[in-house]
Amino acid sequence: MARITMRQAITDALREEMLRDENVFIMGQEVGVWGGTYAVTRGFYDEFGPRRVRDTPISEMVIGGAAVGAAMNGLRPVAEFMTINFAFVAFDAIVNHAAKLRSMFGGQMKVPLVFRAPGGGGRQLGATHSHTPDVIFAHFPGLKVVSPATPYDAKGLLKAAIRSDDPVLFIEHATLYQLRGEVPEGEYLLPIGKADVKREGSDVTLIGYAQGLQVAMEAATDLAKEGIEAEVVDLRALRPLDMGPAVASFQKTFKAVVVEEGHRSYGIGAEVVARLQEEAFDYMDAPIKRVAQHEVPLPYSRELEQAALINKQRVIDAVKEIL
Amino acid sequence: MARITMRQAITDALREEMLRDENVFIMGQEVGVWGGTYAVTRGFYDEFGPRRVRDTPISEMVIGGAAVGAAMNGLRPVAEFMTINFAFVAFDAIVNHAAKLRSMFGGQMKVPLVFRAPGGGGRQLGATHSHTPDVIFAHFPGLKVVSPATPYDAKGLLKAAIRSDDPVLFIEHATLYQLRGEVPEGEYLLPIGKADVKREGSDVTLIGYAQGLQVAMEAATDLAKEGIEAEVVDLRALRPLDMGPAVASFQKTFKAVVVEEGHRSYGIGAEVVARLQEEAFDYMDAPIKRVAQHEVPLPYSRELEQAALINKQRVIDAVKEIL
Amino acid sequence: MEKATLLEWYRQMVLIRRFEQKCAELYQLGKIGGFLHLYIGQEAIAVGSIAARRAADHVITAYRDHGHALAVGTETKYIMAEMLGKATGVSKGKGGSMHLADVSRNFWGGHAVVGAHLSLAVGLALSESYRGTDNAVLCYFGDGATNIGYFHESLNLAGVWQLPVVWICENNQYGMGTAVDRASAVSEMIRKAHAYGMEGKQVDGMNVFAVYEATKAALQAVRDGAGPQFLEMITYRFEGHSMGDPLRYRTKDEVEKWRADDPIGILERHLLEQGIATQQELDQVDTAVDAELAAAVQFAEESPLPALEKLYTDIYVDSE
Amino acid sequence: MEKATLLEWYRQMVLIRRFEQKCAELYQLGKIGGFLHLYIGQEAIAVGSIAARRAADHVITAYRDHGHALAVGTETKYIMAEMLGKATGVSKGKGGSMHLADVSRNFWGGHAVVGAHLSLAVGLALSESYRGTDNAVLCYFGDGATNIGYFHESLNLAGVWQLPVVWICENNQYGMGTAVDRASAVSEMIRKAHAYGMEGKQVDGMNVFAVYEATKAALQAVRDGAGPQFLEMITYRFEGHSMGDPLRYRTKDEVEKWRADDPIGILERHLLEQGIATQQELDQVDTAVDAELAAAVQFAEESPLPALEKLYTDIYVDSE
Ligand SMILES: Cc1ncc(C[n+]2csc(CCOP(=O)(O)OP(=O)(O)O)c2C)c(N)n1
Ligand SMILES: Cc1ncc(C[n+]2csc(CCOP(=O)(O)OP(=O)(O)O)c2C)c(N)n1
Ligand SMILES: [Mg+2]
Ligand SMILES: [Mg+2]
Repeated sequence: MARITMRQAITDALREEMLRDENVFIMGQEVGVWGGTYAVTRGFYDEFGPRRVRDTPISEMVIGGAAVGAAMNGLRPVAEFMTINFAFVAFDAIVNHAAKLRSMFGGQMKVPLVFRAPGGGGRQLGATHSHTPDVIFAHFPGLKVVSPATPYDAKGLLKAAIRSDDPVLFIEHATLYQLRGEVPEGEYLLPIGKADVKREGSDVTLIGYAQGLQVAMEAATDLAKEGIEAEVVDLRALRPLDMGPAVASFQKTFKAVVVEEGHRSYGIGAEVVARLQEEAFDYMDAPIKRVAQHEVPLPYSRELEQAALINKQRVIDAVKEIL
Repeated sequence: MARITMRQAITDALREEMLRDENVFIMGQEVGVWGGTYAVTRGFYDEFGPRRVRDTPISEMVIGGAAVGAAMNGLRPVAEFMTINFAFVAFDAIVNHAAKLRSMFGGQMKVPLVFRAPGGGGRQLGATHSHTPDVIFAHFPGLKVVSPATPYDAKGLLKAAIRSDDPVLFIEHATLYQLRGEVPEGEYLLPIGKADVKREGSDVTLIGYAQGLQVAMEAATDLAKEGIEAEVVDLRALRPLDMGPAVASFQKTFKAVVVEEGHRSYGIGAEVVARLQEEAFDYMDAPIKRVAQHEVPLPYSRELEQAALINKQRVIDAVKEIL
Repeated sequence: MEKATLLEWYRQMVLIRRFEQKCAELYQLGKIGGFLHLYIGQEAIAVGSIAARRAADHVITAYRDHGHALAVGTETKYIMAEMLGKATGVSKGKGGSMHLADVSRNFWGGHAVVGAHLSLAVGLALSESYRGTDNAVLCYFGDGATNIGYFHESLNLAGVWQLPVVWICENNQYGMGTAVDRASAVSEMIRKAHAYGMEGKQVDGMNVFAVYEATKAALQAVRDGAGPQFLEMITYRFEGHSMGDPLRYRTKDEVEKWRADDPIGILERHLLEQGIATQQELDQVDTAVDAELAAAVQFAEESPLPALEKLYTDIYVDSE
Repeated sequence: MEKATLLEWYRQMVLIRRFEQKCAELYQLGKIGGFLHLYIGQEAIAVGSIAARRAADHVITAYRDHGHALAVGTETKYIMAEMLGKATGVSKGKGGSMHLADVSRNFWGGHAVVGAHLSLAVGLALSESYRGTDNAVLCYFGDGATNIGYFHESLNLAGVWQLPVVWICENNQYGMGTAVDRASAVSEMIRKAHAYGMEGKQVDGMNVFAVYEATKAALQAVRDGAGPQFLEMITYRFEGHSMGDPLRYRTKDEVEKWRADDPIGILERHLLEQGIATQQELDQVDTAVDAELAAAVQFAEESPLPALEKLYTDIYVDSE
């Protein structure tokens, strides 16, 4: 198996799906001539031409809405928001139109589209440009929300998202683009809404996704050196949220820490905690901990920003508090 | 004390603050000549004139942003979104600009504004128009988010919000406008970020706010007839979130149900559950329950819509499951 | 124009008018819930412009959508059933008055967030352009909708990509209680079109012939590759914005002045004065419409409510 | 124009140019983080237009904001400290390159969400209009920003309310890698102004005199009650959109052609050819600028990082 970057995995998924299905096309700012702000679609404009690789104006509302309209009428748009922060401007198109039209019109139409959006903090972009707001999209029924942590997952999940007949928000953590991992040669799809055990262990359950998952994995490696074996569960999708593996693990370890890059309050971790105590109350040995971003707008200055974000030490500390 | 409607309480708060402070003004769609879509500002246009009661175009982005700009330069705008669903179009102005500018510029400016937004379901407006999305705004540091359940609270909290030097999102549940309650004659302010015990009891703790609080109160009344005494805690603000009274109550009752009108997943209840188990783990006698909206886009048809929403019976059932 | 066509226009306009009057009644009785926006006064626009489309052309509009739904030919009874929130409604009772759609007739709804559907129209047009057809999109919206960001981004992108859309602004002088000049920096909507490279044309929206001709020409221009087109239909809504409008923002005189231009009256006079139809023929149409409407109401009333199990259906395709 | 004024313009333009060159270096060294957008090529615009303002007039711009920050007179060292994320920076290290502000000089930032600050400008203008002053707002934005909904809603509302704003579009031919015509249905930005009731004026943005005169006239018009004004400054950015731009979207030839119009060169030639200043005088300015910049870098380097306790400060006023 080749070890490729997450960026490459996403590029490959997009390219394979465009080659497979003429109805799949890409639209967004700088996806064409520029080759993608994060170089994900480099070469696509030359390979597929301006009909299928469509540069747009800085117009997030119509990027969102036009993708919905095209999807309603049978195309399969992959629309990119340059970063998820700019998806705020298209918020109505995403949560009200992509997510609601099918049900509001009694199932008369389907909306098979993918919104791709790089997200996350840690790149010194300042408060308005550094959100990890995944939870606010996951809140809305009608959408599917996926955010992979590894190249393997990214490829299989993005291909599945493109083939899904429902609208999928696919959040890519920008600091993971360089992450390498093994990806098999042939085609594969991964089911949307299936969590995955990324590391086995019996002492404590760490639950995360995307960047949070990677931080959890780092913490698990360090903990193992101290003889603490953490099981690490990757949620992979936030809606539908598959709690199965997390609950099973918790029933084995009786202790859990949820790790996410977004803010703590009203974050992903809150829901995971609530579900664990609903579904595995009798196994709760200690409070379930949450490691998350400090409740501050992210500052520019590197040291300050890093202090606000999650890191493996905070996960390790949380584990030790409940062991 | 007079018994007035929530609508009247809000009208009185606005009027008193406009009379008190020349820098307070109102802007939004139909706030002027029409008198407010929900008749909250009826008569204001005649009393205060077009300078201080400003009808706007259907332009939520600039309603949001202009309020921020005016506040930065010393005014105290009360900007209205006709419903909170339309605040989605202004999402960036609210969570990125109102909420972040002060900190992003190192405290050089303050943003003393209030965004008012009627919200909630139950009026057969269909999926795009019936959101109770309070949680997604409460997620963002930099904002304050208030949503009152009674006329008394509405008046005191709105006046405090207008005087606050920080941006406040003030969410009014539209089905509560007709609710009557006692409001004293003279001026009073209520602190933002202080929860309140609305009913005392020792058997179970019900935690809610806005419409959810009222449903909890109804359930408590019925439960009392069966000899079950529920303590009911009103969060009143979602950010800052004051868990004090809820935790204290839970330490007495060992059992809790959170009641909210929004969707369950990633909702307000999730955070409340997470905090309770963090702050009062040793008092947990049973899983903490959540009563919330079904995870569906709200349908038009009355019976279907009502089936998706919360009601007192669902609260009563939840209580009985854990008693 | 053939006589049959003109009588059909007349029939549709009367049907819309009476449908709206019936809805107002049913709303007062509490049988229709939510918001109800009547199309009375604007009938010539939906009827005249949709008459100019081919069946493969798409139609999309805002919440004031009953007229468009009837004009595309959706059966009255399924629309009425939707108004009453019944399982037999076009949207299975999940949409209501503001969210009628009939995808089988390329009618994509009824959308209640002002301006949002303009972006959907761009997507519909994109899909046709992508496939290389010469089908077009008729996208309707109000004067008030021209002030929201969606309008700007949608018209601009359609211009850049030269998409097959006819933008139809139904300028009825008000967005809720706000007169055009109190909400828009320019009074003429076509001046906005210029900013997106379109000439634009003002049309008498009370005259179904004018509407038909203008739309026909615009559709032809689109198909000829001239890019998107913009029509400003000058019209007036005779009733309030929705039920419960306090109507404080306009005078009785103003309303009366416009009512003199009743689009149905204009067509009726034309038919009679030009000797195209007799009063008797028109009366027959009226009677048939009344019968159709009575049957539709009965159908709707007798239809079942959506079963509670339907709450979780039609949300995701994949999980079904 | 007095000689001292012209020399001051020259000084500011050279300061901006060298500041940007220094920033590019510091970015390569990893001392500046995040995104860095250079203003090289556009210096005449910030300098010429801000020279036309009164101190009480407000300035607000996008993320390409170093030039405006320097032109309003904020001390170079505090700006440089912000670039390096230091506690002594104008925004205490929390804002960075894209988020400079100096409220003491009525400079309201540096905003990175494209178009959003246009709505803030409306609010600033509203506050002045509300108070009945004759202060105005200079609001700068790019050609690309004219395509977002914020632009439309902001210009329209400013028009409806006749607010004192001068809209300054810095048309540098590209929004990132997208040429104006690939993103906008009209090529001339002033055509967009017409849709909001403004005439608009195209200005040679490489010529500081033209910029100054046009802005001065526009400010006067605003103060005279003529409502908002629109200036399209024709310009070019000589460097990439930000550091790391692959520059695949424009030719070397095109860049060279524009570089021949270097705004500093134009001013320099004017000063020398008209005998207003000697080469020696200009050299002195250059030397002084270099010294100022060296001192600023030293100040920034030696300044402390923000203390970690500052993480929770300056978020809410009330809790402090
Ligand atoms: C984004 C948004 N803002 C506000 C509203 C509330 N609203 C519904 S209809 C309407 C007026 C629209 O006027 P216009 O576009 O002229 O259409 P008309 O009602 O006259 O047909 C408003 C403000 C809304 N539905 N969506
Ligand atoms: C809402 C939004 N969408 C996209 C971006 C990413 N982005 C940053 S700058 C830029 C180009 C802006 O071009 P223009 O307005 O012409 O300004 P210039 O960079 O040329 O000065 C883009 C697309 C953003 N910051 N905000
Ligand atoms: Mg109108
Ligand atoms: Mg540009």
